[in-house]
Amino acid sequence: MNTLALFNPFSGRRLAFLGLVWLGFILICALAAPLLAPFDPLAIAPVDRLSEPGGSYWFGTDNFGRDTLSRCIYGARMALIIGLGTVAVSLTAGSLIGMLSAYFTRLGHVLMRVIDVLMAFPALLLALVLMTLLERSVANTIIVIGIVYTTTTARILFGMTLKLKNEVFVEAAVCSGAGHCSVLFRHILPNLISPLLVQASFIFAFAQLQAAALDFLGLGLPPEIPSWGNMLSESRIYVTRAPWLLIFPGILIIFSVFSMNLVGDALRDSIDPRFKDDIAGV
Amino acid sequence: MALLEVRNLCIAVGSGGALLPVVEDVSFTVEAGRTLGIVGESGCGKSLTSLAIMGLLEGSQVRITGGEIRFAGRELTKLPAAERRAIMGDQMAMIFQEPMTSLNPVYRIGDQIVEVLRQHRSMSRRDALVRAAELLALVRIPGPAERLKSYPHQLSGGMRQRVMIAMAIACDPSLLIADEPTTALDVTVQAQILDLLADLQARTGMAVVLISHDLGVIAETCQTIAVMYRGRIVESASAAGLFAAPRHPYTSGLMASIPDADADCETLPAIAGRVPRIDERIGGCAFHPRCPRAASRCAIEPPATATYPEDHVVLCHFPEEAAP
Amino acid sequence: MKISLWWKSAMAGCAALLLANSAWADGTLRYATVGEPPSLDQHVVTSDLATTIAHHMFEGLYTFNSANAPVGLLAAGEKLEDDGKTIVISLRKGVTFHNGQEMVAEDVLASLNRWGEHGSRGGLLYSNVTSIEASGDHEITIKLKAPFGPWKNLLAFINGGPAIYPASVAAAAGKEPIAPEDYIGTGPYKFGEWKANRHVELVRHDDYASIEAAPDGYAGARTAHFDKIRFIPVPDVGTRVSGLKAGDYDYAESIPGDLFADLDADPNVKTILNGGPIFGLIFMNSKEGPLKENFALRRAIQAALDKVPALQVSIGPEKLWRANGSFLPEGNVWYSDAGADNFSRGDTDGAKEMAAKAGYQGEPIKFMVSTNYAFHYDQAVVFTKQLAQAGFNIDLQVYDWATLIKKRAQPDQWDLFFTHHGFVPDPILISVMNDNYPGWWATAEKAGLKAKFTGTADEAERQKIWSQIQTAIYEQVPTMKTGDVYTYNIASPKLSGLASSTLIWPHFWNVDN
Amino acid sequence: MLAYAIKRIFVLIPTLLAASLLVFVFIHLIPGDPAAVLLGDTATPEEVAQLTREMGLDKPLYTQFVLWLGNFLQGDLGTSIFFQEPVLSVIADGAETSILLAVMTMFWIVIFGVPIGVVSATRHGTWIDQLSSGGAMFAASIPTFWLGLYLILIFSVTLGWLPSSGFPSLSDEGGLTNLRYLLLPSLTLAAPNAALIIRLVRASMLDVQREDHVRTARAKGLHPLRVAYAHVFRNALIAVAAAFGFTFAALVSEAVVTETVFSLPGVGRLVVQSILRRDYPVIQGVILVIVILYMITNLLVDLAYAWLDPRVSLK
Repeated sequence: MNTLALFNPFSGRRLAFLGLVWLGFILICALAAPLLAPFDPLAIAPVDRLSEPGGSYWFGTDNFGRDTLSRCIYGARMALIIGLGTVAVSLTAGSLIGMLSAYFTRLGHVLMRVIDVLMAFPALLLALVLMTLLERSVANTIIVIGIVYTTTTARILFGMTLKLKNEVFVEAAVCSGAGHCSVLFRHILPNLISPLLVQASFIFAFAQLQAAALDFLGLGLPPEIPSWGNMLSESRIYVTRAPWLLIFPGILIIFSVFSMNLVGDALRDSIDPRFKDDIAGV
Repeated sequence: MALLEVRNLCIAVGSGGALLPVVEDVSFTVEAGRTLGIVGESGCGKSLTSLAIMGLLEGSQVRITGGEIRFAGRELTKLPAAERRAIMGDQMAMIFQEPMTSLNPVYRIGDQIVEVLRQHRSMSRRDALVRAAELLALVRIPGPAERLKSYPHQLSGGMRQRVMIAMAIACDPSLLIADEPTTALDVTVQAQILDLLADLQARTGMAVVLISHDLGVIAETCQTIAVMYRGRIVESASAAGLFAAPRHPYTSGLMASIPDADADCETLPAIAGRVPRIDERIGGCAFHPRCPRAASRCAIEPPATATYPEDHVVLCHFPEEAAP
Repeated sequence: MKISLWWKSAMAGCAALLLANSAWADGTLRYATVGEPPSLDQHVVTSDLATTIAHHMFEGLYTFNSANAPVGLLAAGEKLEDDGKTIVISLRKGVTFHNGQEMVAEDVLASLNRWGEHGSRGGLLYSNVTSIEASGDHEITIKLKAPFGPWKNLLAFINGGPAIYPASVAAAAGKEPIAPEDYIGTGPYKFGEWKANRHVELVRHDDYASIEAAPDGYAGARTAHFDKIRFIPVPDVGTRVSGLKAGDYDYAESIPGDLFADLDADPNVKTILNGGPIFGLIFMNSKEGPLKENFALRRAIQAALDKVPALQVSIGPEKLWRANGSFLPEGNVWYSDAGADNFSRGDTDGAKEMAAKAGYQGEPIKFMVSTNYAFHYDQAVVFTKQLAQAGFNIDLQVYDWATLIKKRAQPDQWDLFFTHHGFVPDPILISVMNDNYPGWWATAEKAGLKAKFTGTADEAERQKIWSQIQTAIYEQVPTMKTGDVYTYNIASPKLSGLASSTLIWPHFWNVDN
Repeated sequence: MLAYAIKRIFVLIPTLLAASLLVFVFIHLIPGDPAAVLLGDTATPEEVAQLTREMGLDKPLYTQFVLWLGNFLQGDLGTSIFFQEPVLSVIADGAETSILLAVMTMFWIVIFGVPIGVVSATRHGTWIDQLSSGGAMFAASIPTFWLGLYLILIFSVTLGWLPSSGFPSLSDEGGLTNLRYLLLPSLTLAAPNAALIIRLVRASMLDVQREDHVRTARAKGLHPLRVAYAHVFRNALIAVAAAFGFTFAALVSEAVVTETVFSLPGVGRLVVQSILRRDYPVIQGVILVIVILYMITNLLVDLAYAWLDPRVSLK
């Protein structure tokens, strides 16, 4: 496939294209954080605490005297890790469960019941209980949010695989003696790649909000990690005293989630119409 | 005066700022009580023409760019929307190709018939229901009173098309437009529906515009026939005249495509080539790439109309002069 | 269409709600608390929040005046006999409980006995008591094994202290906290209702028998001006601040230091400093792990810490903290600088050397801290950095408070943990003096000093011994004080009668709006 | 329909059992000791151990589960460790706030979400459509607590129009006017969810608009508003009804954050506080109640489906 084809959904969608540009900018921040950040995001400078934006601190400093700009840049890295991690966990687990359930009917009966039970738990509550159970860490946050979105992904993949299972090309593959693995992963899965990509973009976006909510409730990433959610959570008392501590990370979260949603929306319009209704998005 | 008179109708679809003509210079008349058949392959503009007459193009990407549509002496294209709506469903009604999807799945069919009755006639709901049952009886639906309570999904395709017809004739229209009314149905049901339409027409004296890609269907029911190709009427004549002596090569091709029950040939001498896309530009005569008799002139110069006796009109550089 | 109707009704609804004036009766004081107390039973619960609420309802025999000296409240006076081994306390007459009964010696006896047996701090006194009896309708006689210095402070300290309940309540209650319907005391307010998750409400006790003396600290006359006091849990500190500013609360507790300057300058907010500072404590594990009995290593850790940046970072304005090594604040009778030159050395190189000498080879040291208290976490972050610079391998483990207090009871789970301590009038009440408190400091030196400390009633002598104990704490380092923090509360300027500072817990008798 | 509902409820029981087992196991795996939290900082290990025994928390997990399940089947969710009150009454106290908050939020979602979605669909492709669907997506991208903080700052602290936090019961002084305490929280909670509904209403109306039966309706000569309302919107409602069900369930969960920001005495904040206090019976109770609520919502959505769409038959 032509790589340029990936950009087709963005022709004529100026806003979605801007979203793509913003995400590219965030990606650069994340990858080149040590080069871009003017300060160590963890360096404490009690003398400079709560400095206003300006001078050598473009975005001001927090109550530890840590540079907000540097923390925002490193926060991009954390956003990327959380987003990609959640996508990896939920798509891998979700598509495996969904595809196997649709393909092996009996197994599916059991697995989808389990998914039903999990789906009965409200997402944030499930995440809360799981987070209290585990320790606060990056990996655990990713796993917990991943589990939440595994259920929805499994549901979606279940439906889509069922649709494909009865297609001619699948029957042809079965008739020609292809094994279960081959049918599932070489014939069915390739057809689901583009809807999965769309689903991934929405999960990426929602994972940011979920992680921020967990950080806010004090049950997300460890507090010493510079993430946008932690920055907001720690600084909420400074809403009038040091507003820059809430405004900069807040804008970063909002714009990144918004961009990711725009991109997902644009991608969705370009996928196989059979699957369009399966993916909810925003 | 003719009931419906279409003069030089032009329709274009707006795509990306530019207007793309899809129906050009179409003219025909329909007398009260008579049946006009419009025939052509899909995409030739016959359905758009019918929607334009009905007034259903509004709000879509497609619009009328020229010409006039006179109905019972009124120029429809210039009427305000409200007056236009007063005609729709009342003096002029339409049935569609897909009986499966043309009824709203969430309402009982009784309610759907009542809706049109109450829109145009000041009737109580109760009276309207009585009338709806009569209409169902008229379209030969058994047990009409009970059927009123049915939902569309509980009926077969043929039944649903009957309901559509009942809805269309509810207000005694003087013109019924039937856009491929039988295409989606079984052959046996097709015949019943055509039969029903003819019967109703005889009873009520309404005029019918029947649109189809199937010359066979047209041949059975119409007094006059217009053949459309790529947005233009390429030939029009009385049914007898047309079948006796098709003069446009496209018409001949269509006729040759009618399966003949007596012939035992395996293949149909269908028209060569494919229907061109609407955004393809074709100079000269639009049919020349597929025309067996095309000459170099056809690719350059658009043909002019040639008129033969008995209002037989042909749009071709080399019309067939006599019956083969 | 219908939409316009929806809009109209929505707008009308909004307008109605906006225009509705604050429907609150002026007679209610609304107090935004940090959370909900586990119980208001003063005998068994030591939560500061519980006392803030409960000391409006329950009273002890003594209380503290503004100089933190114990003075009579339900006690009219006392006589010491037998070299201080017999204490005869006479009770005030005409004091009625909220249930209408008069308070008599029998009630006091039952309350003291329950406190002595089950109360959080009762054991301290009762381990020295040989007998206690009602020697008259309004007289109690306590006989001690030996003269016991802190008796009056212990009786006056209502937090985990001997509140006086009716005999029927005190006798029926065992170890379990008494139920809200049995909250019957003698205070100016009585129990109204406790709606879980919503509020605790006190209502004025109209038959309150007040002392006729000028108010002085908690002592003196108490007049209830409000019809009701409502303690509303508002765990989010930002919400407490904006709620007070917006007029939804009249008083809000535990406000972050960084907001002090702004709030102090805000004419719509009154700031009230807490007179008794709280202080952070980092306990060391004396039972297990690398720090067990390795006093040299402990001193190395102590030497590495510079408390000033931690206080700056966690509290902010200098007015609100003191890098003070004495366990009790300056101006207090227990103030002592013994050993305090080791309080905040911040000597990275010296610490490195000391650690090497103590045989430290980079073993991981587990440091537990909770995020439930922002200043714990903030200070711990600074200390972890300082210790790392001095070559210590600190494993900072961040938990929520519930997990931390479960883990700290297990000696194999930790080496250091962070907590804080409220102001106490007598050093014997400081947690490190309790051998069973996690950390389990129970060396022979401590035992000897502690016995001497409680064995005398001579204040000057006791103060001298306390200095020696403090020196021992800086030598053996069972815990490290991180500095005094003066917390503050905020109030609506409409409230009159509030002092510019509180002793320990805010009180709302003699306050009006 | 009633028979179907009853049958569905029976089918729910195994799911509910599985869910309750899951909750029970999860919650008891959480480190932290309720007895220690309850007794406070000065408690000795012996006291903690004794209280643990008294509360039955030292028994094997399966015994605790069986006991708890037995009580649960009798409608007894146990006693709150922290409040020493029946869990059911603790939850009932919080339910007033949570239900009112959810209802008020749904009100905003309907008031804002549906009309804007309808206008967006009927003006498909115009700047109104782009503004409202883009705006909706933007609203859904704002973290709720961030939005809440600023709403408090603007409308309570600066303008002084609305109370910032808390919610006195409707039975308290002030009566119905106490609802204004829920205005900001419900708007905060409604923002992302209304956005979802806007986009959903718009998308399903556009889908329906393309359907043949809408053309039939127009051919009847009906007024465009009548077509939009009785034919397009009515049919689009089928897809929207499902979303309303899920939105309502999501609200209860998302309310955790909103109730914390606005310090509302609701079930959401109760659950967070109970997790911090390790008040197992309350956590279990709340989660189970919410799970049951979710299942009932699902059932109601299915019934609504059948009611809205005659093609759906209840089996």
